[in-house]
Amino acid sequence: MELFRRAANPWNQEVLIGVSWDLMWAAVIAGIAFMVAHALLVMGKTKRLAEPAAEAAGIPEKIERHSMGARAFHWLMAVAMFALLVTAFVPVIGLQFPWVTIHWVAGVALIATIVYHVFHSILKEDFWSMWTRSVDVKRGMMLLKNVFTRSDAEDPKTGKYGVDHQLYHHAVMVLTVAAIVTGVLMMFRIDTPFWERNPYLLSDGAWGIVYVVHGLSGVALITMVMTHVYFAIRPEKLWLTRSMIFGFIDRSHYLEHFDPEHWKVGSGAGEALEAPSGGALAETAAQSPHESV
Amino acid sequence: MATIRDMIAPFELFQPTSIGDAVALLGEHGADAWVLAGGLDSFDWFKDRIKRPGVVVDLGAVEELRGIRASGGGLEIGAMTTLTDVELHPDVRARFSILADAARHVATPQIRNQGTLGGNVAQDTRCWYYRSGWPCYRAGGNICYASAPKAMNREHCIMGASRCVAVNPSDTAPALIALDAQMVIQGPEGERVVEAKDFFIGPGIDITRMTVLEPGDLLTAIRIPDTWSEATFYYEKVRDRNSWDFSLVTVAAALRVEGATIGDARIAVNGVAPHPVRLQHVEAYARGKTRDDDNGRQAGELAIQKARALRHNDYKLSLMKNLVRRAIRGMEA
Amino acid sequence: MAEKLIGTDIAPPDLVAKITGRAKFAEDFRADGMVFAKLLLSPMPHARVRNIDASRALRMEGVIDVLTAQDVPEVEPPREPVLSNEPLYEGAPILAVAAVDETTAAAAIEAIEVDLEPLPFVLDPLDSLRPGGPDAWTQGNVSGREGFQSLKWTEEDFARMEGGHLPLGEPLTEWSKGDVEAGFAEADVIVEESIVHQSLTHHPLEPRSTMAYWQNGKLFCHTSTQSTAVTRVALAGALGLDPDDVVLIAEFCGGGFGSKISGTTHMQVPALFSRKIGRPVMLRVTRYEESYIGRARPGFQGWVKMGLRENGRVTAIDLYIVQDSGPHGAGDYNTAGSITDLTYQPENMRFRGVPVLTNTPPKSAQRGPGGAQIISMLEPIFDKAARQLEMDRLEIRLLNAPGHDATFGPQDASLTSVHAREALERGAELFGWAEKTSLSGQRNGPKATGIGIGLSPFTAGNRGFDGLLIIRPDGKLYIHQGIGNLGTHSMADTARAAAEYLGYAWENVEVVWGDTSRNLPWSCVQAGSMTTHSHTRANRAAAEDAKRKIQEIAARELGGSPSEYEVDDGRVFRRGRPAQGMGLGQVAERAIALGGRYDGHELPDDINRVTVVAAGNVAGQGLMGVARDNYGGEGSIYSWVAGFALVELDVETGVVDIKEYCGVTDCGTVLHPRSLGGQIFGGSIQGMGMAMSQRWVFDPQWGVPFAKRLYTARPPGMLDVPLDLKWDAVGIPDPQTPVGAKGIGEPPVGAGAAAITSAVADALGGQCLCRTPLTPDIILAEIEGRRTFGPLEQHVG
Amino acid sequence: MNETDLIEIAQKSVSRRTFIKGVIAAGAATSSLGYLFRTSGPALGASTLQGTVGRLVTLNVNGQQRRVDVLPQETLAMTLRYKLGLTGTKLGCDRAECGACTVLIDGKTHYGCSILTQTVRNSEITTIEGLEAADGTLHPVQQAVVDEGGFQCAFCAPGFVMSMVALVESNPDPTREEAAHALSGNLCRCGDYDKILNSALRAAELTRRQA
Repeated sequence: MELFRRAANPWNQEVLIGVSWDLMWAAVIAGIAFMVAHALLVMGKTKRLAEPAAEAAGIPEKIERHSMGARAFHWLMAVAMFALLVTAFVPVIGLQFPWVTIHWVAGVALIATIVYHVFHSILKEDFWSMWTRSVDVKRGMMLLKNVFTRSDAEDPKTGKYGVDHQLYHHAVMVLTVAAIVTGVLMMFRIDTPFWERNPYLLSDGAWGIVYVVHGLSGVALITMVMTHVYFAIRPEKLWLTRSMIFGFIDRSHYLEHFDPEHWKVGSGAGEALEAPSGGALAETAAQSPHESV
Repeated sequence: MATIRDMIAPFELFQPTSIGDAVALLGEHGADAWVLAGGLDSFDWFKDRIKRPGVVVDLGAVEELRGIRASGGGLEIGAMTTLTDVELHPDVRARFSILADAARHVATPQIRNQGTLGGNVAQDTRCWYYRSGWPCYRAGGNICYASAPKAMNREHCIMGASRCVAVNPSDTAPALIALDAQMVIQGPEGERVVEAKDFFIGPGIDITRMTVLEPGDLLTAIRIPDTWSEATFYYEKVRDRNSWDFSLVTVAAALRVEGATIGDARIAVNGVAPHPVRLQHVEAYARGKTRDDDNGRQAGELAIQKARALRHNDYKLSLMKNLVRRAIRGMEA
Repeated sequence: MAEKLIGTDIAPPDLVAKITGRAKFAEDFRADGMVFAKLLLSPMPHARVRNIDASRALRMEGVIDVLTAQDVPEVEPPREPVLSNEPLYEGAPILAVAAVDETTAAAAIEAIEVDLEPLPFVLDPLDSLRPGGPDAWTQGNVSGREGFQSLKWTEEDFARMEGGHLPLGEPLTEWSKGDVEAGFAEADVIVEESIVHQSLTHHPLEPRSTMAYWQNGKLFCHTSTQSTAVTRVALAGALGLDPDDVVLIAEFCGGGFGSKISGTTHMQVPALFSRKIGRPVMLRVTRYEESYIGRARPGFQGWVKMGLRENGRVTAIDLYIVQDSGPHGAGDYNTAGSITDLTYQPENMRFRGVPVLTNTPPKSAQRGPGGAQIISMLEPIFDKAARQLEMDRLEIRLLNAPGHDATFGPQDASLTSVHAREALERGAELFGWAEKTSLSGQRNGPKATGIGIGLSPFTAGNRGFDGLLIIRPDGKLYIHQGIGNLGTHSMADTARAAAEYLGYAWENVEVVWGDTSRNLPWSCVQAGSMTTHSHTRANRAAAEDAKRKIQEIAARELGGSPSEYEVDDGRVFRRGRPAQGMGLGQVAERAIALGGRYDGHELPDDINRVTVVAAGNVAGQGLMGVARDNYGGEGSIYSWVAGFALVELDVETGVVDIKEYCGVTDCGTVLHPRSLGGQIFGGSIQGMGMAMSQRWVFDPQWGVPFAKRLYTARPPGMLDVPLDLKWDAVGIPDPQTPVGAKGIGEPPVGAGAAAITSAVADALGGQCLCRTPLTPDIILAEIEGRRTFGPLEQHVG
Repeated sequence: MNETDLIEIAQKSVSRRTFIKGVIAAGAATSSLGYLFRTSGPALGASTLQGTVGRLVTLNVNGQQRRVDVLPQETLAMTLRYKLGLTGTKLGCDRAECGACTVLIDGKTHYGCSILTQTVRNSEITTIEGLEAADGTLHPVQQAVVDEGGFQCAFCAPGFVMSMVALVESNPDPTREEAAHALSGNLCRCGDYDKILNSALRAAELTRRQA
């Protein structure tokens, strides 16, 4: 399988012009393989419900997991991402339509949502909940152990986002940023309202890298999106998916899956939410030793 | 690998004698097969060694693809009918003279004796960056050399561009659009009929093709309905040389004129976009107007509303404007 | 009295061969075991070859060998090497491959890996003159007597370019006469313009193909060349051979127009390759390759200032020309200076010029080199001055055209004869100038009519070459010609000078030409319109020598003194007593019997070595006439053409339709009227192509040219030129040459081009575009006032 | 030994390779045969799949049947010049632009450089060499050119002459303008168009007289 597409430039020098579209199929296959593997591993695994914990006291019936803003961002981003992937890859498989404009407009929309997300998550949300700490990693390992040993042991409780969520987020972040940066450069090779076309903005070699990076992040995002959707529709995760629609999870899920120490809600919640992120970190750090006992 | 632009690289040649065999062969060899009509566009590609099909399907021996016959009040012209035969055919001259006129404007007598109507509408663009074998968008690459800030693009497009700014070079295409012609296509899934104006596609839809013809498809005939039979026609091709030259801008118009008033109109322009453009908004404007210079000017301005010049082809705006103006007004002011 | 030959229409002797397919051009020859060479061209406008890997190609079946820069003679830069490891333009040949057939050779080229290091390149001379601008050669951008230098102008110089004015930085050459500033001070009207004349390819219809092989140490070369005797010497020189070891066969040449004067650089490829591999080698040059290595006319970016008195007399001309010299140089710009001085006879004149080396296909003389460009640029500017003075454009030309006492150029050269005014007057009459002036600028719907004049001189002769002829016992006259045969018919027409002088009927004359093994005398290059003048003289000299010998033999045989004998109709006889005479066949036999100088065993000591060898080979075969042209003469030899054109310009499309053209020449005595007409029209039509359509176009990013196809280079076809063509000749003999004939090849080009540029400006109401070619886009942009190119931008349109 | 004999050798020979050797050994008289293309593709004469072309064809050139080995991608001009020794047909551009290679195929003008020999197997091909009568009498068009002293370098002449033949046969009494249009597919770089048109009109006149 060819990894890259090459061509001879007008001076007959070989230049990279992009990734081989075989990689698109590789990405799809990888996605499917992951889903199948995971489905088999977790098949028939019955989960014991944890007894209502004593701490239940003072925990509201419904707990806000995703603010309106966060949800709006997520779904707008999702729309943009789907538009980008469809316009990018459907023509490759032979279904022709005028995709270029939709593609770059969706790209610009994606950038807008991400800019919003960055500020919103830093200023309004609990930024640090996405921060991967050693404890998150430990819990991640336990989770993996459970999955692979198909053990019935209770999955470890996590902060607002488990390490699996966090790593997924980081990976998508990296890929998306790569695709965006290269995509913006590529907009110099087409007609947009923003600037004059200039295909010679970069050297042939640099353009080659730009196209390859854009292509690689593009195909990788196919796999990421596939797995994301897969989890979103798995029965045991639907409550999470719902929370991305309605914003709330109910107390039982909270108590079952989350460690109140690390995702404070109810009485402590306000404080946790309003506390400057620095404070939040200090707090969690202070707790970690006791945690590891 | 060094480059040389001489000698045709070897290929396997098939000379089917029926449309069925031809379509079968195309199906069998898919993208590796090249359809050879008159060959005047193909041989450039072959001799420049830029396109190297493994299999060439020469339609020369398929008799059913030749000839002009009456059909439903209009005419059906076999795709392999030579441009000379189109130009000289009495019915074409008497009823659809704009098509004879267009055919006469193609290249040279030798080329018209061999070049076919099907080949003329299906020919590839003449963008010299693309024709130089450079890896541009149209060639499957990721760049348009012709739209660079200092590129040499006097012969490129002023509208309808999408990444690629090449233009369609066909002289007969605008005439066929003006005549509401229909293209009959034989494909793997059988026959389909496409309106001339939809037969030509822009790079937005598929940057590697000029028409809806996909690998495996065969353009078998072109039908001219009687709609515009003996209408008032206007055809003008502006070029640098009066023989063997492609159009800078070409206008083709079919008008129904009562007295001095335009009843209905079809106006198509080529050389301004990646595909021949039918100017429906200008047609709408022209309906019910008298054929005079004022309306001509208006129509011209309307025609170039959406046009945008590249570095070296600003003149095409004036040219398109003036040619549309003439189509409405007539040659004399 | 035998028929008059000079001034009559006689179809050239090779015409039937040409129209039956029997005429063999270089590419039509085959030799036993012949193989084919193909060229590998540089993909970059300037590069250095790091490495060549031909191993894969050499392993291919049918591939014989590779010829690289190491295998060809070294030349002194900036001269052009046959193959190069530092290609200086896109398309420069790097190596050649030989294979048993062309398909294999082409595949072999593709199998070769050439590792190239790109180097800085420049396409537009002005870019190279900018401070810090790129140089075409690593050694510099201009090459003068002191070798290379990197000539740069200052930012201040370039500041003028804002207003579309040519920067007038430091020139490489400069000359002046009188005081140009004083001249402008005296002027009542001053016109000043910056001009752009494009570069354009010669595109002779026959590409420069060559086939060569070696036998017993002799090189046999079938090539396409304008000249013969000179080409053989040039080829021998290039390969370091004794000319006697080179047999050059070039009976036919499919056009040259200055691009094949003494053969071509790349005719050496088959010669060298054949020596290397020991097999005959054919290099079939393709049109694509021809457009690269086939030479082009240098482009000009210039500026001119012209001052005139109210009476219309030109008081001063200040001319500055920046020339696009290509990678190997060209001399057009200098010629342009002298031609300007000659044509307008300014009281004061200054010329400055810079020939800038560029990474564009090589330039060379093209029919009317320098003159054609400058005349086609200056005539419409001259018209502008006439308009401002409200003078008739014919009148102002008649007033300024040179008279017999005229001098011109840096050396104040004089002329053997000049009848430019007569040409203008006769042309005006033939064209109907007086009546047509009323049509000037007239509108008919969108069509505007314009009329124009172009007056164009060019060199038309040379002196001191040799004539060689033999009268054999069969009584026939064999005239040996070392000149070429590129379609001007001069190969046959100049022979008439000898035939008529000896009173021969044309059917008894055999012209021997085109194959140096057939013993051809030393002759001029067939260029610069020299041939007609030079070889009517040389052949006449040989004929006079022959006549003397005939008379002497007659006197010996029949008594009396030689001066009493006349020669006519194949006989020599005593004046007044026609019966007392003998046939020239007999005379030839006597000459052989007598030997010595009569049959060529003794030769004059002032003839060229080439002629000595040729004559030596045919000595003893009959009565030989052999002599050097010692007629001498004072001053330069120039011919003139006055061109008149009527065009219709469509102001809505920018399309120009040339309706009428007429050209009248002053080229002395007319040798062959129909051929002369062909030369006037042919040259003028090339001028029309120059004015209307032909050009080079380059992509500035990659330095790659695009006008590589005929339809992109746009030479004029039959429908691009007027059906209504007229010509005439003043027909006044040049007093300094026995036959009175001057050449004609070059001057019509400038006349044809200028008549069009002048007529187009007239149709635009006197608006001078001052650039060529005048394609619809450029004209329309001008009409709409929206130019889409820089004022001095080269290589557009 | 002529081409036909060679083809016989070829047919006997097992592979095209030995054929080529045979050609080169055969020497000057025939060396033009192998020039253009060394082989690839189906074996001599063997016609493979439905519709594929065979290599050994018979061409009707200037009234003669000429058997010749033709590759699928071979153009008529190449076959004429390099295999049939008919070098009167010139290659000026090899891109269907200049007209120097103009030949008549079933009476119509075509650019010999831009038509596959394989596509004219069943047509009558006329080249410049085929115009003269057996006794050497010039074709009216050729005679007209001589009368008018047409052409300069004449590299374009064979092509122009063929176009003129087609012209006078289709239109025995053309106007100067009609003649110009009929000859507009041929390029003359010497710009001798005026004499060429005179020749064309003269040719029409001679043809009318003959008729």
